[in-house]
Amino acid sequence: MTAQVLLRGRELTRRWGGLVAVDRVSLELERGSVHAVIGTNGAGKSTLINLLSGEIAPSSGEVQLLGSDVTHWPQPKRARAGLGRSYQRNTIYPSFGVIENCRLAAQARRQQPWGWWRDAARDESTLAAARDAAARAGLTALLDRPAGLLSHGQKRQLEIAMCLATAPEVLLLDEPLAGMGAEETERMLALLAELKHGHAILLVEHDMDAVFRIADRITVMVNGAVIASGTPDDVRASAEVRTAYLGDH
Amino acid sequence: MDRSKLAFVVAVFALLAAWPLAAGSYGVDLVTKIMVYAIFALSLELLVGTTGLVCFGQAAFFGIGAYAAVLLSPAEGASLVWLLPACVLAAGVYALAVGALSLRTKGVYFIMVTLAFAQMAYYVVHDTPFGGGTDGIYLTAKPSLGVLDLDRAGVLYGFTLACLAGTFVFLGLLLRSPFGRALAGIRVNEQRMRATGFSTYPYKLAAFTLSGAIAGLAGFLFAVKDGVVNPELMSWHLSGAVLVMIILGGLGHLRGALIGAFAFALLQEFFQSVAVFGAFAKHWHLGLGLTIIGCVALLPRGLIGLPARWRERLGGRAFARAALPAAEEAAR
Amino acid sequence: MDVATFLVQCLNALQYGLLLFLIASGLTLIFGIMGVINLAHGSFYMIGAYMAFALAPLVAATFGGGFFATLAVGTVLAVLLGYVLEWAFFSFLYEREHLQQVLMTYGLILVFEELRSLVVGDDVHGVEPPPLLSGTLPLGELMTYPVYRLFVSGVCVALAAGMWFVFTRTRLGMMIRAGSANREMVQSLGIDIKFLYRVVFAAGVAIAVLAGMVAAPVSSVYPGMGNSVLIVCFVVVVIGGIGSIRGALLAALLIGAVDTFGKVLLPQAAGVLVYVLMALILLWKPSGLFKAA
Amino acid sequence: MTLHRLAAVAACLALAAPFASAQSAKVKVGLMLPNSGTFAALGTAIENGFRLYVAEQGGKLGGREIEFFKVDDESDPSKATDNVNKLIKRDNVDVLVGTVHSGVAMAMAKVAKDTGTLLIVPNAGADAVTGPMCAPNIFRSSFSNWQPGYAMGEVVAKKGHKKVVTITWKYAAGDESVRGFKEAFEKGGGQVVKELSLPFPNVEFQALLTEIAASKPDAVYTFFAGGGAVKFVKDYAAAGLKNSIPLYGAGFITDGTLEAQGADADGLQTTLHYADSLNTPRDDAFRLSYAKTYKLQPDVYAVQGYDAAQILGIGLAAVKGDLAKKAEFAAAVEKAKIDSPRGTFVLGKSHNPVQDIYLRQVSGKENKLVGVAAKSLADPARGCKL
Repeated sequence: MTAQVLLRGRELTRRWGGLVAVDRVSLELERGSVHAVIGTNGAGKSTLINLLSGEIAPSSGEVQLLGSDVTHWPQPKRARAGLGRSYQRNTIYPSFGVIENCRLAAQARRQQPWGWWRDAARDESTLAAARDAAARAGLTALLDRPAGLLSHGQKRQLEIAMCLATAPEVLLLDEPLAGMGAEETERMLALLAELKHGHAILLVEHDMDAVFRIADRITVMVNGAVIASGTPDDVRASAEVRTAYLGDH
Repeated sequence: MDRSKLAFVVAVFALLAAWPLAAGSYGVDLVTKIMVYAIFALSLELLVGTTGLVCFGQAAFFGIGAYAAVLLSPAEGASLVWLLPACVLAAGVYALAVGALSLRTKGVYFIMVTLAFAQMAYYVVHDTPFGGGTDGIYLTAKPSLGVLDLDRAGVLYGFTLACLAGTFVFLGLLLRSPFGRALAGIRVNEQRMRATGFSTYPYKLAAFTLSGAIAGLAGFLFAVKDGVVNPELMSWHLSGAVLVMIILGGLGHLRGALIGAFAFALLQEFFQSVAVFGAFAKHWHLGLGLTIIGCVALLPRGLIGLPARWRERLGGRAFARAALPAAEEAAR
Repeated sequence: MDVATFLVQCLNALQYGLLLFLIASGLTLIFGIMGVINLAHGSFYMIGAYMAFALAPLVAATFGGGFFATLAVGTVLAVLLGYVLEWAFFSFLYEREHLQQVLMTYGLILVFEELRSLVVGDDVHGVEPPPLLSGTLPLGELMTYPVYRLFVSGVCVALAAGMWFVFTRTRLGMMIRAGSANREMVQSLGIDIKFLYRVVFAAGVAIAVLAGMVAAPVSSVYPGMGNSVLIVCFVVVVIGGIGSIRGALLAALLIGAVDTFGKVLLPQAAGVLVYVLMALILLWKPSGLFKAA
Repeated sequence: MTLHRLAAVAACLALAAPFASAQSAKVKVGLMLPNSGTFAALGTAIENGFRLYVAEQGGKLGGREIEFFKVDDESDPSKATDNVNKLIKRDNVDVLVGTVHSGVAMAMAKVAKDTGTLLIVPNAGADAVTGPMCAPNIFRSSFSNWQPGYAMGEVVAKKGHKKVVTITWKYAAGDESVRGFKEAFEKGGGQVVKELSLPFPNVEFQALLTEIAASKPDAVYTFFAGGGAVKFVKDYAAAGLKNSIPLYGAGFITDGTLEAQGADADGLQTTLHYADSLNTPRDDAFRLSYAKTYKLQPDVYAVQGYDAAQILGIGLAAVKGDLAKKAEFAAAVEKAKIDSPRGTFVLGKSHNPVQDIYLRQVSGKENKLVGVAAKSLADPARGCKL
């Protein structure tokens, strides 16, 4: 069985004035695999995610989602087509409950702005998706807790759950492990491993141990450009990576 | 809405319904005015408190509703059936146009663009013969519908109360609907909403238009109540005053707009009262200003945060913890 | 309009624009760096004008007088006022929403206006320009141009140059620029941001008060004078780009021109032109002509 | 913040209280005048004038004591109806006196017409108040904007000026004043070559002064008041136009503003229904009395307030204190000669003063009398159906 490519970036470039933040990066995300992007601070990883998700427009290059050219689609349209992302900093809605955070995300797929008399909190179709997403992220016990009161790790889980609630095909995860303790990291890795089935995942992460444990493919970026890409073993073996990145210490 | 909030709202409306039985004609007049301002404040609350769009030109929609009521009325008086919708529509259409353009900007720039459009409307009625100039124009005959003759103070009071209740219930339902939840999400984090798949612009535009239309309703009632309109109805002073009302009452709650409108009007009455301040009453702005400053310093969440604050004082940490999300939100 | 008239109108536009800049620059400073929407800015202008009127006899009695002595005393008082106000009314507001600051400054407007009424009364007053500057220059066949107006423009230019110097050439300016760009970073560098804010606020107030004092002989002194300049100052700041000094300068000159020529060429629409200009510029450049300094 | 509760309770009490009290023997006079904002000083002068006359009559008019109720109208027309209602419905006043701002006065006239409450306008010159809005129960003790303008039009035409430029704020009072001027001036053979205006309350005159210089008229007619009047006169002089193009204006340009205008106003000729040096026994007595009571020199606003009280006094005396007899009240006032410090005047059919309009010239910070510009000038009261 050949793997199905869900998201493809081709020769993506983004310049800020004279500075090239992302330099002709191409990559493919396949269903059922985790593709990690690593690199030093300022290597252009977050910009890459922003280009793929449509938050910023590329200076040149092309993005394909599920076979269609989405380069000129605005972000919300890409999201509705099955592209989910999480943020490096928590972007949950702190005053809402966990379930409402997820429900609102689920609502994005079933927007019915005209039914102004209907109570959103009793809207079963979105609630079911929300409960399901929360359950998969391991938050079932905390459904009614205001998101602002969650622990840091739980907030990161909620980020993922909100992402899942939109029923995406592709997940772009920006440092989901940032700031987590060992135990929380383990839980998150288990979650990612489970999510791999049926989704294509792009993982930007600093925790090298985690990346090498879970990633199927790794792309290494330095100064906006890709210097190596391949299986974890390939990357580990790559001389360039060693000198440019891993070998630093 | 939990039970205590519901009880509060029901009590307020019951009191308002009973008020004409107790009050004289001035009292009825005063509360009619305050209720009109409350509807106006609710319209802005939908933008500022719910959607996070700070509009500094809300008076334009209010004024357009009022001017439409006067300009569209034939000399022998109009029927409510078409005049009221026409006024609301006029304000809504202007809001749609203003919103479509101004929502391209953000933050302080949005505040200023809405102000600019309001000033434009102000100068159109102020400087052109169309608007009757500085001294304004009179509404010769008030609209009616069968027994619903708005020329009678009692009827107008009842009608305004019904409009206020209708607006409140409508917004209450709207805010818990999927549309309202999306607006709330946009206020907290618009970027996240876009990443989730919401095209936020149409949502904001819809909220802006709706808000303008409701302000137009308030303006219509104001014109009918006073029987005269003038450009000051569109001045930035009024836009500022209504903003003060909702902040004073407490942002993020429909009840806050209600409380704020009453508090602001009653504070003015209080400081202007010769009975209390004697000759110093002519300097009533001083008292009002100091009270507003005091409220900012001591009541960051507005008057609506008052009970929670008392509970914190009395109950200590347990309540403080429950109040955390609100605080966190306030700090955003 | 013949060429001579046109040139005189250009001079009028320039002079009005510079005056607007003088008033608005303090606002853009406070606005851009501290993020405070200061509705009371017009009140500070009003306070300045009344200082020029009310302080003059006091200063004359204590220091032997003179317009410039009054300016100096007024500016010192203004710095103190700004410093105290920041400490008393704003220092605890930075953590809160911007709208709270709006409410606070709205309250201050009411208070200042009533205090003015209580202390100085409600009458209109004129302020004489200093004898040194009270002459006029001939302009065309009929008109003359008051030297004092040139002086006002001179003050504006000097202030603009001074602000440019402070911003780009001094350590304080560097800290201020950094502070407006990134609050946390500045704090992590060990700069006392609270003190910085206090200084900026005091400077903003002092500039507004100075503008009021300098403008008083031209504008005369009357109740409600602060409110009438407030909105147009906001327009200047927003068109120019919040926090940008050179943006404010350009915007002020632009508004001076639109207002001056609007009154002459399109009197029916003179009131609305400035706002049309602002709306157009913001629709073209949604964050003003220049990003912050 | 118990203060709020307190405020709310107090406000409620304040609302409820008046309804309890029965009709007292005193005549309740509601003063709706500006206490704050640009016109605050004018409001004070009017109130002083009014109270002075009442005090001179021993606190009684028509045999009844006078009780005052006050509301600050803020010169804000959008609050006008509410403020009038405060006096009419809360304080149950018998008579309304107010105000300075024309737009506010229009709203007051509307309420007075609807409710039948007696209204005496002590300043606002809006033509409509004694035009389309005229009513048996509405009186004016001051002037209509048309009057000083018309009188000045005759004066300027007689002086032989042919080409005149007018300049004013783009608002009702300015438009009406200029219209009056133009009517008389063009009747007298002159021509208004340019009508300049700027948005109210903009005070940046320089561009328009340049326009005036460029069109080189024989004279300039202007209508400004308050801070704008001060600035306009100073700017006009500073621009050097004072020496080359004579400036004429409706009297408000130099009333209550001379102190601030200083020497720049010297020689300025204006028309108004009052002047500083009438030197009649009536005026001297009034000025002395006013100066003694308030330690201030009276101005035209004080006279208007004073005469408003006179009108009320005449009417009350005629109906023997019974204000229900509205027709008799009006009839008596219409017949009466009002012995005003400005000179005797009567009220015309539309209840606007038929009065001499004086030509005055500024000299030594006073509006010195030059002569009578228009004898017994009556407002045309266009649109009045009385």
